[in-house]
Amino acid sequence: MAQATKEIEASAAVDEDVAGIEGFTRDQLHALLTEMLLYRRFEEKAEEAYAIGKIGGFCHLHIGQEGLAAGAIRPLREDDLVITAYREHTQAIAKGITPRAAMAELYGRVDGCSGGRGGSMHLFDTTAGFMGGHGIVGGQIPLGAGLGWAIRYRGGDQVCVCFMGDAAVNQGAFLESLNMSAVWQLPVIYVVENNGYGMGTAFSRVSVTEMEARSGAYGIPAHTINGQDVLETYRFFEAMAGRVRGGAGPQFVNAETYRFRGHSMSDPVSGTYRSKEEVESHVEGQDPITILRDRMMEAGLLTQPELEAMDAEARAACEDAADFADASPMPDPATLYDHVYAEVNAHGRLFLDGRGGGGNG
Amino acid sequence: MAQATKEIEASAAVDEDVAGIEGFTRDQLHALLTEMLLYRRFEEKAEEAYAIGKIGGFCHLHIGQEGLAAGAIRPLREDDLVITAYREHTQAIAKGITPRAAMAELYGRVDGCSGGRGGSMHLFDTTAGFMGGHGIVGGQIPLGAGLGWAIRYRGGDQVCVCFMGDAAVNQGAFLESLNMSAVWQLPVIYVVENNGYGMGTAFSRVSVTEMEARSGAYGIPAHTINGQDVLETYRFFEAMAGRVRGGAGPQFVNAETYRFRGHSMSDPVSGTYRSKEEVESHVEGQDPITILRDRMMEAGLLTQPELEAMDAEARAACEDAADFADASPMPDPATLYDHVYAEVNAHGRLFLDGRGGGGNG
Amino acid sequence: MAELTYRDALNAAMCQEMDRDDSVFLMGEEVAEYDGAYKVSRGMLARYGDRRVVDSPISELGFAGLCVGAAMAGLRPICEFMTFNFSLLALDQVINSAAKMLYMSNGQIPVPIVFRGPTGAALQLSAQHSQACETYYVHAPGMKLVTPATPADAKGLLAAAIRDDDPVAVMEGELLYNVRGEVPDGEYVIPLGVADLKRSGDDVSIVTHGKMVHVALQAATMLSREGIEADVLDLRSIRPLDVDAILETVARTNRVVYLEEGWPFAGVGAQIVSLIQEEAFDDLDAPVVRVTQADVPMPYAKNLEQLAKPGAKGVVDACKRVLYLPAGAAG
Amino acid sequence: MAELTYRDALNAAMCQEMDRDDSVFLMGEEVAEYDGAYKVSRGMLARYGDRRVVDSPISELGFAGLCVGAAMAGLRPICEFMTFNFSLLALDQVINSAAKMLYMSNGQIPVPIVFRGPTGAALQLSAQHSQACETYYVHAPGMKLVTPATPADAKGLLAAAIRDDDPVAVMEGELLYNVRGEVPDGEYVIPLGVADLKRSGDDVSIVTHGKMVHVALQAATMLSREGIEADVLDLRSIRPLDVDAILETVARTNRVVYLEEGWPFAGVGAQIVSLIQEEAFDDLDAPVVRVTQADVPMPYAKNLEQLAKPGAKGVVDACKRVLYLPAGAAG
Ligand SMILES: Cc1ncc(C[n+]2csc(CCOP(=O)(O)OP(=O)(O)O)c2C)c(N)n1
Ligand SMILES: Cc1ncc(C[n+]2csc(CCOP(=O)(O)OP(=O)(O)O)c2C)c(N)n1
Ligand SMILES: [Mg+2]
Ligand SMILES: [Mg+2]
Repeated sequence: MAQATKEIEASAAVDEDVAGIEGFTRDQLHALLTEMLLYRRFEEKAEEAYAIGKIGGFCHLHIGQEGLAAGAIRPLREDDLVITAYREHTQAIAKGITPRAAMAELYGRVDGCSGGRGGSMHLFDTTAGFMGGHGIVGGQIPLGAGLGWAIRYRGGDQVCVCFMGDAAVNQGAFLESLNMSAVWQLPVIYVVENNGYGMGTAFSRVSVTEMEARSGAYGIPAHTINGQDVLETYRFFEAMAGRVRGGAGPQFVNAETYRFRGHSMSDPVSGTYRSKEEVESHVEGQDPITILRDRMMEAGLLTQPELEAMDAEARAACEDAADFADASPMPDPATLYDHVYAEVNAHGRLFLDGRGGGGNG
Repeated sequence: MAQATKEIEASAAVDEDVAGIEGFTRDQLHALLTEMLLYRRFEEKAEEAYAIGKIGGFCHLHIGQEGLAAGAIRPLREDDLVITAYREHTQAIAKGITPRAAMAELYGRVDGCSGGRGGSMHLFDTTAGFMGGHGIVGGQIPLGAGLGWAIRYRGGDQVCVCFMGDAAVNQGAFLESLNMSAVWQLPVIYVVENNGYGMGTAFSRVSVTEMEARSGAYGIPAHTINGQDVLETYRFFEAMAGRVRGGAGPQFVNAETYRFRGHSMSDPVSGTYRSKEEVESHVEGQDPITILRDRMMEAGLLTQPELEAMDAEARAACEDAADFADASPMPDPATLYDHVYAEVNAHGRLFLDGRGGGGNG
Repeated sequence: MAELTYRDALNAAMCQEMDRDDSVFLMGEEVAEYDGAYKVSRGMLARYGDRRVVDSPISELGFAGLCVGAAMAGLRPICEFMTFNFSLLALDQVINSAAKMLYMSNGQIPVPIVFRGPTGAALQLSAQHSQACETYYVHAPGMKLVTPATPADAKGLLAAAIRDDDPVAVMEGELLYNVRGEVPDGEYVIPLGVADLKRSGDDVSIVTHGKMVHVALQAATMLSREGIEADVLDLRSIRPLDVDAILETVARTNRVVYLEEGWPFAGVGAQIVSLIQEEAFDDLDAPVVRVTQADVPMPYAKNLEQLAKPGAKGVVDACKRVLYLPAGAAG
Repeated sequence: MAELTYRDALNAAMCQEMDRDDSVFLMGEEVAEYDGAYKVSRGMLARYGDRRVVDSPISELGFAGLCVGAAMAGLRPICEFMTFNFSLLALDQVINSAAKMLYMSNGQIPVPIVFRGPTGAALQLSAQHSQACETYYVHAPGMKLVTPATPADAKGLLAAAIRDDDPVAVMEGELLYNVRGEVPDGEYVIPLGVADLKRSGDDVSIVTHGKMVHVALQAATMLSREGIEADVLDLRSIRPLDVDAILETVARTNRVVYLEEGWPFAGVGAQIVSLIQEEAFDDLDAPVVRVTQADVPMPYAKNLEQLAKPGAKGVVDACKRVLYLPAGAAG
């Protein structure tokens, strides 16, 4: 999956006059739609699996926000780095974690991308450049700056894309990280997935300014994009990654989007803090998948049977992922103490509960 | 001392045509000069006492920055609140702590305003509305917001002035506190004493933006003033305190100033991070006391003998403070465990070192 | 007496105190419009309005510090952390401002604040959302800490914490919120520093706190079936600490197991063991054994998580160990 | 062997490791242009340039987290806290990112970072600048902690910490920086987890770490004048912990005092006592006694501060107590 970027570039550009698709080839459009359908079906499958107890803990779905996973991550190189919060299943897949490895992680199984130790909030795959999956709101922001630091330190030309929710910009870590990134000109693109709410709290209740105002304090350019338009998003990130690779310094992206489900599995879709009408109007008018599909159909680049085939494939891939996850074993209890420490300790005791081993102590 | 504001208002305004003194009465000008001289002599006395081991620990002098203590605090009401960092001796005096109580605290004696428990960095006097004296850079910023919160909660019309150094704006606490203050419209004036350096680090090395840019992210108005001009500062704070009292919401003040001494007693005045020339040019051209003195003399409102008398009085007050401090006893060793907890504990043991008492445990 | 959930008991305590004292207010993430992430503050916004029940931004250091500042000015904030995991971000304000302020100011500035919320693990929340945070709060003099295990204790201890003039951490448990129990009607306050013997038996003492009280009771029942009768001493308050109650049970059974949810290294249990061996050395017929979380970050996988958490079986085994009985054998 | 200050020994360790590994860099407040607030990094900016020796803004949470991120990407940051007091602001990144990352990622992401700086009290720095922070760092599995007491240990342990693939806190002492001692020339690394018997004597064991080693040695000398010979066991590494060395001294003397700079409640000493009583119960002829800071925030006043700090006299008394000798009487 991490190779798709290259494939997309290989075919020729289409020039239809449907607004918004300029510059994309048919193959690219198909690839992006395919991706987003995969993300959607993955999340739906996760939702289903959660309902029957196959997945536990907190589980935050990205449904409605897939345009950002596809549009911001697919234009990246395989060796670029992505770090994010806990609503990250589709971002992980976008960066190259297979649906199987992601689903198995949600199931808490050994074949999960974090061996079942991390769960929904902590997907990791260093070979794919996916650096997690972090559960403390804002916790990934300094880490993202550090990934950018390491790139710059080694003289590399990768970029780091650091996602966060709109509520995370009220964490002090945001100030500290953006400021250091500006001072040291780190190659980091900070992206707010601005879905308007941190759990039940509308951004407007915890900020008197607009999101765009938040990065100027540190001299970091702010850009607002429509995250529901995967093509605008893709185009933006393709160009921006290039600019940052070229030394443009850190950037701040306010990506407007909307969450179609509750905050997590226990939060109803609507009711307390947002109305049914508000949600429905977004689901109807702002679905990134529908928007792209309609444009492609309008431009004659997608037929109903093609769409159905695509969707069937996405569903099949997610069924497969779930079957794979279900068949994957639970972690071996004997491994409970593995990976607490990287080094086999030659001296002294590392574990003090009288149960674990560790060294010769 | 906390009564001086009222006295100043009592006499009639002078109208000389020396630039900068418009609107101040002769008595006001004399009072401000007297104050600043007191601060300066206090700090010099502290410096002397430190050198002979009467004062220990860290000791951060405000020499060169007195215009801000006088100009920002003297226009306040007695029931207004001030909170600040560790470079606070003169601010404490400005708010109404006597030089005796301040000096005794520096000496670590029972008659100190914190009973000798706090020391130079932790002067407190709640009756004067001086809420400390805090040692963690940025730590006082959320506390200041909380003082403002309490004022608003009770429907009072006091204001809280929260001082911080320029380096403190890079603490996450700054973002979090200013944002909440804006959202809840708290009556807090945040003042950066912008002396250009956090220890040995020039602000320009840890920020790509100017100080004024830092509060806009939260929708808080920024104001830059010349902290070396005590009259401009006084006028500004008098007006601003009135506006905030009237509901103008939180404000951010970038007060430009300069530190004439090293960061603390162990830091040389110049050398590593700033040149001798830079320091000298400020001492010569930017001394808030000299600036006011010259204007008053030029306007014929101050004679040399008057100045000398004033200064002699300031010196005498500080000598007296030092004598008082020296004569004040060390805290009674039997009080070591006092004031760890407010309540006499009826049940259980509070202290676990097998030494302290506490309750019937 | 009414049967209430632990959640509603906490709610009742807050309402009881807010009714009698206007200086008490509640601030935290989602406490108002959402009725609390775990619905502990259900109905309170409607009842007290947004002056006293306040949704904060996700700014733990900031709003904890703001609450400390408000307490310095004489208010009595209840600062809710959605969970104590997130309060590591606020620890500087808890320790350096709340706990030390009274001392630094020579008694001028009490900080009558309550920090409350769930501590420890729920179900499969993984490493960053499952930490028991007692040690961070109890280490510093100036702080108090209570850990109610039952609905009645939740009401009485939270009320006492709110009335207390010192900073008090009240550590609850997500898995406790639905626990039901009899709760005294009307004004109800349990003084801090009084442990509660939740069960008595003379063979062995299980000393514990918080959520683990229920595990201890389960273990005691299992032991009882084998003819071993255990004391279950619920400390309820970790600081102040009811040393007399601890020494009493030790003197009676001479064998002690400390059970806690958190990690062992410098945990609460380490302190209790140290205290027991120093003050009741001659009463001990066996070393005190601790049962704790496995010394690993909490894993997500269901089986590993279960293995990492202290359970009744482990407590039973520990009790047998201090009784010098073979694990698994009858008493 | 050369005689170096503790400060220069730390400097030597950093240079030794930066010379052999380009992925090592130093970041912190004032570490570069100012040569370090306590001059530990003197000359390093000139030697390595501003790519590798980096002044940070006063943003503890941010730069600690940035260093953790850099470590996730394979660099080996040395993150200097001007003092560990300020690191409470960064604790979330230390615990939730550094300590838990390897486990959450199933071994994919080691975090080879060193957090270093002074811990504990210097002279009259008052409550917010005098805290010993060991407990906060050692409680969480995933962290390691060393506390060098001498220049040689400073060099060897810091070098080992930098080479270690796990997050290691290296806690120094402002009052140690000027201590002089012999330090091996050339490459010198002391493995983590090996305690050091700094003095031997069979009557009583003083177990301790960090700055307090010097107080313990002083106490041992005082005891020796009274005919009591003490072991002084310097743990050096708190996690991993050299349990064998502890059990060895306990088995030999049967009487133990734990001395530490920090507060007692859930301190390092509590853990050590708990361990000793569990694993060497029958070797103890008396309860282990702890000598710690008084359980109060550090007062500023000279006399109160002295009273609050653990001192040699208190250690001597504690040793006599475990020997059942009257305080003050000869052995
Ligand atoms: C420091 C911290 N505080 C609180 C929480 C609980 N929490 C989890 S998600 C969340 C809301 C975050 O909203 P946002 O950043 O907008 O991201 P979204 O969920 O909308 O993707 C909160 C409060 C947490 N995980 N970490
Ligand atoms: C959180 C924290 N980090 C570091 C320090 C050490 N320190 C004390 S003062 C200071 C510089 C602060 O500079 P600034 O805020 O500009 O105030 P100024 O000293 O110039 O008045 C530093 C780094 C501290 N006290 N607290
Ligand atoms: Mg959001
Ligand atoms: Mg400054």
